[in-house]
Parts: sequence; C-alpha cells; structure tokens
Amino acid sequence: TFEPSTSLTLEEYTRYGRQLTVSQFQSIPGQLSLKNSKILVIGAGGLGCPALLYLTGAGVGKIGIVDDDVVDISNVHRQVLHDTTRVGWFKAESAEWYLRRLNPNVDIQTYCYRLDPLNAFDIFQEYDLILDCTDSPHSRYLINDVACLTGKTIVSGSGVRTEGQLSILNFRNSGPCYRCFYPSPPPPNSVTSCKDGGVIGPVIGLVGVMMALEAIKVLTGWYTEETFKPFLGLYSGYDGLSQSWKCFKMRGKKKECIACGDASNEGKLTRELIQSGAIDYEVWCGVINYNVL
Amino acid sequence: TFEPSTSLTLEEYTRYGRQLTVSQFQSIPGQLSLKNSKILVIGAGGLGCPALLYLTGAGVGKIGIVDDDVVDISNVHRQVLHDTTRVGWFKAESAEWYLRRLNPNVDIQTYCYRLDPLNAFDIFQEYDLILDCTDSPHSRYLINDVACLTGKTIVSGSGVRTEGQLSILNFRNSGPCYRCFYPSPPPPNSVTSCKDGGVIGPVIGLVGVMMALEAIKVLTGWYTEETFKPFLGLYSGYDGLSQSWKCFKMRGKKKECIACGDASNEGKLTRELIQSGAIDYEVWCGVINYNVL
Amino acid sequence: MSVNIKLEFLGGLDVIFNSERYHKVTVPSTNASTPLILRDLIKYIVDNMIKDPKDIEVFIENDTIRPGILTLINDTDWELEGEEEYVLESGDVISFTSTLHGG
Amino acid sequence: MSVNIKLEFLGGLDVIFNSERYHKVTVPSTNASTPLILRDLIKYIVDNMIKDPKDIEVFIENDTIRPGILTLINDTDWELEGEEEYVLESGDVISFTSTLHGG
Ligand SMILES: [Zn+2]
Ligand SMILES: [Zn+2]
Repeated sequence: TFEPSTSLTLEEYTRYGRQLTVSQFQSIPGQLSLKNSKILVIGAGGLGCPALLYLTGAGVGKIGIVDDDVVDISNVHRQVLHDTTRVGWFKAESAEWYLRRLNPNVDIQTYCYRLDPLNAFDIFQEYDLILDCTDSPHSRYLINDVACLTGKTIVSGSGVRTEGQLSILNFRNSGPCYRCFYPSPPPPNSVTSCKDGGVIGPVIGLVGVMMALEAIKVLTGWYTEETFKPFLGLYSGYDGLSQSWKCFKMRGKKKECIACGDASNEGKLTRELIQSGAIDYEVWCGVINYNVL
Repeated sequence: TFEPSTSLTLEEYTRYGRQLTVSQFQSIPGQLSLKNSKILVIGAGGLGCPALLYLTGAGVGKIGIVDDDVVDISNVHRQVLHDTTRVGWFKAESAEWYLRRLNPNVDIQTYCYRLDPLNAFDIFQEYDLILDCTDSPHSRYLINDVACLTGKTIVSGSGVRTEGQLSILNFRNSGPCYRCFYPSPPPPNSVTSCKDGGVIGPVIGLVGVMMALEAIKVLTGWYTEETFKPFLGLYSGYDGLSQSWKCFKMRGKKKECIACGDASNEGKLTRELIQSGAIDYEVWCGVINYNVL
Repeated sequence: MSVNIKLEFLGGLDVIFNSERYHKVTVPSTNASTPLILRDLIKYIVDNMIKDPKDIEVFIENDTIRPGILTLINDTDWELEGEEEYVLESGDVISFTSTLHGG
Repeated sequence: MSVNIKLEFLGGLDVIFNSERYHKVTVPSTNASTPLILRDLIKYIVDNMIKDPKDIEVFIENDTIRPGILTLINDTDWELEGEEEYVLESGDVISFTSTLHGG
C-alpha cells in the first residue's frame, strides 16, 4: 500500500535540496508529486538503465521494473546500471540491487517476466506513468494500447546506432498515441534492433536521460493540458558540428484511432479484444487478426 | 606501465560487440584506440558520474579521476555513480568502487586531492585527453592552461539549473582554448554554482553523457584536424516543445591567446609562471597578478 | 517555376541516399500553371535520388510514404500542413524520418 | 530602415529580461543613410529591454558585452561576423549566452 504524503522528511530536504531550488521543478509541491508518484519502467536495458538511475535519484515514490531478460556481458557497455559481477541476473533484479543502494526511499517492484496482453492491464493499473524503454515495435504497440485503455501517459524513447527518438504519448488521455503517429505497423523486414544494428552507449544513454527528465516534467505538472504540445524529438550523436537534436511539432489525437480515439470507432480496441489474442503483437506488431475473432 | 595493445580478447569482442558494429565508431581500430587511451576526468560530480559510467563501459584503457570532495547525501540525486551507502567516501574512490565492477578491463587511478598549479602538470602528462567536469571558473582556467602547455585536448562540459554547455577545447593543439573563448574572466559575483543555483539531475546528467560521446569521437579519430570545427553546444532541459539543443560555430584559435597562442606573445603562460603562483586561480579565476612576479 | 528544397533523411533513411542525411535539390516545374506540391517532390526523389530500384520499397508503399516513416514540413508533421497536397515553397525543409525501435 | 530581429537570452541571462528567453524586436533606424549594426542593437536592448538599471552591469561592461557572455549571430560566433560592426538584416537571430560553470 502506498499512502500519499503531504510533507518531506529532513533527510528528503537534504537529499533533494539541489533540485528543489530550481523554479521549473515546482519546489516542494514538485518533490511531493514525485514522492507520491508510481511509475512503470518497461525494459531495463540501454534506455531503462539511465532513466531508472535519474528517476530513483530524483525521488519518485514507487518504481516498477518489467524485464524478462538477464544481464549479458554484451549489454554492459551501455546498460551501465548492470555490472560485470551481475551477468546472468534478471535485469530487473540487477537494477533493483543498485537502485536500493542509490535511494532507499524509493519503493522498487520488479516483474521478471515478459509483458503480455494477459498481464499488462493489471500491472499498468498500479502505476501513474509508463516509460516505454523496450526494443521492438510489437512491445511498443502493446504498451500503447494498454496505456490508452487504462488512461496512462507514456514517455517513449528509442534508439539504434547513432540516433534516438523521444516522445510523450497519450498525454493525460488527450494527446496523440503511438497508433495516431503510426496507424499501420512497418513491414517486418524494415525493423532494426540494437542487436542487429549496434548502438553507441552514450547515444542510447542520452535518450534514457531525456526520458527521465520528461517523466519528471509530467509528474511535477510542468506540462498541463493547456501547455502540452505533441512532439517528436530526434537526436543524432554524430551530426553537424558535434551532435544534433530536432524537435518536431506533431499531429494531435486522431478521432479515428482504434486505441485512443472515439469509443464508437469500428474496430476500437478493448481489454477483452486484446486479451482474447485477436491482436497479434508478436508477429504483426499489433495488427488485428480478425480470423481469431 | 601501459603497453599499447594490437588486438582484442574474445571477452572484449563480446563485451564491445554492439558498439563495434556501428560504422562511425571505426570498428576494431576504434575499439583499440579506446583500449590504448588514457583519459583524465577532473570532477566526479554531476558531469563526471555519467561520463565515467559510459567511458568505463565503452572500454577506455586507463581512466584517472581527480576529486578531493567526499560524497554528500545532497549529491546523490544527480551524482548517480555514488550511492547512499557510500556517503562520506572520497568521490574518486566511490566512483572507482563501482567502475571496477562495471568493467574490470579498465585501469582506474584515483587522485583524492585538489588539482592545483603544482600537481597538475605531472598528472596531465600521464593522459591523452582531459574531461573538465569541474564546477568553478577558476578550475576551468587552470585546467585549460595546463592542458594547453602539455598539449592535451579538453572535452569541457558545464551546467546549472536547467541548462548546460559543451565544447571541445585546444583540439590537438590546433583548436581554440577556453581563454580564446573567454580572454577575461567574468566578474566574481556573476558566477552561479550548482550549490547556489540548484540543478536538475537529468540536465547535468545529459551533458555528462554528451561529454562521454565527444571523448569517444576524439579518441577513435572521428574528428580530424581537417573535419573538426570549433563549436559550443547549448542545452536547455525546459525549452520549446520539450528540450532544446543549439550548436554554435565558434572562432578559431587566437594568435594573441596567452595560453594557446604564439609563443612570442607578451605574457604568454609557461609552466614556471603558473607554478610560481603568479596566476591567482582561486580568487581571480586565472588573472595574472604581476605583483608577485 | 522550380523550387529549391532542403531534404533531410533521418533515423537511418540516409542509407538509401548515399549515406548523406542532408541534400539540397531543385525540383523542376512540370507545368507552368500548377504549383509544385509535396507529391511532386516525392516523385522527384523516387525518380532521381534513389539509385537502387530495390530501395524504393524502403521509402514508398502503395504510392505514398511507407508506414513507419514520418514526413515533416519545416519541423512540423505533414498532417498539419496538408500532406501530399502541401504547396512547396523555395527554402522549405522537408524531413523524412524512419521510426526507431531499439532500446 | 528598421530591422526585425529575433533575440535569444540563454544560459540564465533571461533573468534580466522578464525570464523570457526569446524576444522579437523591431529596432528603429537612427539615420536613414547608415545601416543598423549590432552596436545599435546592443544600445537598443540596454535602453528598452533592461527594466532594472542595476541589471545593466550583468549585460554590459566598459561599453560592450560583459566578459563571460558570448554573442552569436545566426548560430555563429560574432567574432567571425564582424562583432559590433555587423550590419543587421531583418530575420537575423542574435543570441547572447552567459557561460555556465557548474558541474
Ligand atoms: Zn491514438
Ligand atoms: Zn587560447
């Protein structure tokens, strides 16, 4: 159980003093918002590691970590929250080991299994904000659909080789979702993962750090329904004079979206539809397979 | 002693495989360049922590860490390489504790004292590249002057509140230095430190991660004297649609610079001048005090 | 009248454009009385800039930009600017970015 | 002729400009026969945009931009563009950034 807190302890004032004094952080109400927040980080890899480090440091009340993978030696160059001594551990538990040392105030909950249509709804309902730190399009569609149906905002990051992307999806149920941006999944052969494509550690690390900052902004109320404008950020680690970042203004929510749009839409997703297996997230990246209906 | 290596072990191929396959990294020669490099990270705080994590992960051969400070509970929200269990440790040793676990291939050397005009030259001569992760203008002038006189490139980062800056200084002794950009130090009352101004963890963290990437680019030969163009990057964590980054094209080396310019300049700095105490780094941020000469 | 356009191929799309992210092109007018629109630019790119015919399907599907690629007009989603009907102006920056999935 | 300029006050300099980083200004011509230069813009900023006279010394020292502040003209160091003699054109973006020292 998680009781909302209305005050900070002396230890918390000291620990968080440097961020509390920055006006954009919203001072003590900002810190209390973090303390009373529950966030779910899906994927404790190249994006999840730095995001978890900074969000645990900043004092989010409860952090859930979903990852069914174990630490491999080839992860450690970029997944710096895991170390060589913990190769073979579940990533979620390896992350927990360090994060508890970093900030014992934070309640860490691990889920050492794969997010799937059957378990996702119950897990999401425990949290206020979802960080999508996964590495495949099918998990991105699944996370999106469940977040839309449970009313959760998603901070979404991705990256491969020398580039990364960042967005906030389904912001307070009023911003566009992943399916608003990408109604049709990409052809399966067009997808490059970190495993295939390689990735420079600080490149994916930078996107993870940016995700932590966007999560702080969402949780502390920096973005409101009035000030939030849908965006897609593109980072490149080897571009221009050194590194580059472009932030594009994006479309709003689409009424005809099957995930976040009007309830009357034909083919509108429901928890029942997703849990029936009608949507093949694994192979078709979230395309509805009407044959099973 | 540090013997240059001409091959990678099987463990190294596995550990670094994901970065090796990215073309900009320069493949095996790139990895060997890192392995044969010695870098000095000055400051194991908000910038140094993420820079050290990613550079140790990436497999730099030897990393020196200079910091005379000890871990305080108010550091941990952003200095995520230190944790609550190591409050009171020297930051350099706290960093070493985790970095050795992260990547035992890396030779970590700690200097738990303050960099000063008397010890700086001997330390710098042991390294190929300097990362300025310090937090005051006087240390920035000292690091700059010693790097220019010992022929070292500096990757320089800084940040406070919601903003950060990034540059490469004295690139291969042909690029501009800190004094080329700032020939006169700022008035003492105009300087805000993290302690006074506060800082958001992921903001300073992002600059540290960028520094790691710039260091990798310098060490792997991505920048050459032909392709390198002096730049100053400005990051803002709360700007525009989400976050912003501008990269400005900067002046070249100034012939009249007293640190990196022509040797015939009046007042040109020398090791003797610096070590005589003629330059008051502490109070005047690197202004020459001709009274003591 | 022809228009001068800056093109950006991001998110790895540069691989089918000679590994160059940034290009400047002059799109020639097809008909003096009709202004050039984004659809003309896409045709120009396919006809003149994609060397290997096998690469066309990386960029185009069903006669439009392939799912998974976003098109941006002067840093704004093309959906807010009229999509393929957008009337090009000299100096416009048109960006195409492939979606990244890695993490 | 007057010119329209975009101003950026970065690195914390916005505190003396109403905490706004970005401003659009129209600098009026002082003399029809001489073009406006960056020196005129600096004078315009001091005279019209800095409300509190105490703040002038944050921005100006010895009649020019204070040490520790970099001036950029269209994303380029003013030293490469003629510094205070640079002739302003409508649409120019002039940025001022205070140096950050924290770490
Ligand atoms: Zn939607
Ligand atoms: Zn110099």
